[in-house]
Amino acid sequence: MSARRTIRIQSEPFDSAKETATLSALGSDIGAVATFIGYCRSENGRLKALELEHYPGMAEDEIGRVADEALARWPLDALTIIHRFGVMVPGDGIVFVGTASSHRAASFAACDFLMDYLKTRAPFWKKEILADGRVGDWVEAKADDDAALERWKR
Amino acid sequence: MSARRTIRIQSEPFDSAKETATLSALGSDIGAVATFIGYCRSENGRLKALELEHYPGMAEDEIGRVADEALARWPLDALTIIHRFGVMVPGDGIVFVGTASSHRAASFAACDFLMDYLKTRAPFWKKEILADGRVGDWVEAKADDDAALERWKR
Amino acid sequence: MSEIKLVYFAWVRERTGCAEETLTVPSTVRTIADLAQFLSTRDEGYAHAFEQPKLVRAAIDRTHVKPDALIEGAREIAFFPPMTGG
Amino acid sequence: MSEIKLVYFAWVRERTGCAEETLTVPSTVRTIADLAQFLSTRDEGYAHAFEQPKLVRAAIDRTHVKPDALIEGAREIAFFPPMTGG
Repeated sequence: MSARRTIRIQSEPFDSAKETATLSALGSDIGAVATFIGYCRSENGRLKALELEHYPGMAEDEIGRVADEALARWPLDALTIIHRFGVMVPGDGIVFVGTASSHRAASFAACDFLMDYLKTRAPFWKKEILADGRVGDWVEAKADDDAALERWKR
Repeated sequence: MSARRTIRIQSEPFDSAKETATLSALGSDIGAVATFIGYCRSENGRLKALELEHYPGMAEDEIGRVADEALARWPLDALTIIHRFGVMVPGDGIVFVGTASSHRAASFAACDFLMDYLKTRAPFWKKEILADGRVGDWVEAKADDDAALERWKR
Repeated sequence: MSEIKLVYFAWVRERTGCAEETLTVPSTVRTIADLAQFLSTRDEGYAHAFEQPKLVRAAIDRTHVKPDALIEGAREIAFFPPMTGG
Repeated sequence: MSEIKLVYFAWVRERTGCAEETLTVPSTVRTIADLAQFLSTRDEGYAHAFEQPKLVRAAIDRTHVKPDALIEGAREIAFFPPMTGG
């Protein structure tokens, strides 16, 4: 069976429960579903919101390439990647990644890999909206995120 | 804030959507929720069910120790571990592990760690019920599972 | 001589034919390995359960222990195969 | 001389004051690094956008590229800061 590959770039909220259920319901040989949800944080009340800018077209293409890389590396039955753009407030989900496989190790590793790659390769940029409503700075990329990628080099 | 630690050993099904939502709703500084769900598989139709035996009392204690170890290692805001016992049919969830943290790396690593430890230390044993209803063998532990633990040695 | 509660799980339970029992153990039986050896002499079922000592794991008072663990003071000792939960 | 569509994102867009433009580029501009250098001479905003070349990433036709990538044949070139999605 070829893997089910779902990628969505959207401004609307996602329903992580529904997405997880879809992965789980793929068949009687799905043994493992790993998911990750990244949320907008207030940073102890410092932030009112985050505004996510993206590069339409490239976001889909690049996430597609990252998904293909994961499918080539691990025996997955399915993967789902949803990345939102626009304004999010603390508690809103920004990104959902879910993987389904017969095997635990594959689902975990692929989910972790996908998040590391999305962080550093998906063309999205976060801008801070401060608690008082003023527009703050663009979030700076973390050296940690680049370091995390090194783990996947073969 | 001290971490929210939820451990349940039960025969009833769990609602992974509800558990995930509980982790996500902990506060406006939860940045990352990682979850893992392990399901009963049919193994291409070979199995009708799995029967999970457990050691009551020790299951709670041992999973508690594993949870404490995860909380000591990573800055988690919450973790949830649910492990079922009894008869499960293909597609039924057997285990749910969810971790919430400000940071992605902590939530992923803790979730992965918890599953590795549950596999090899939680006192549960799976017996196969074959497609024709006959009682099959006890599932054998995998050398892979012990090898996976080596990753966490410090 | 001391009295200990013994519990068995999975195929160890099936082979011994017993889920739980209270046993008086001679004082020469000092470790988990000694106890397994002692139990294996009880009958054919126990002999079968403990025929490959490396495949049988143990817990004292609900904590995993190694074969050389001393059993003195134990209230409950469990024997079981390698775990397959998760 | 060739005509290329240029797009800018995040603070590169804010500093250039431009989200998208079509530009005729002299044939001496061969690589992404050359193009960034060329753009930085256009005005103060562009100079500011490209003042730290290491902080500006590029894509050709929606694929990440390095500064030494050749721009010949490109239809769309993007400049943006390191990404912060996920």
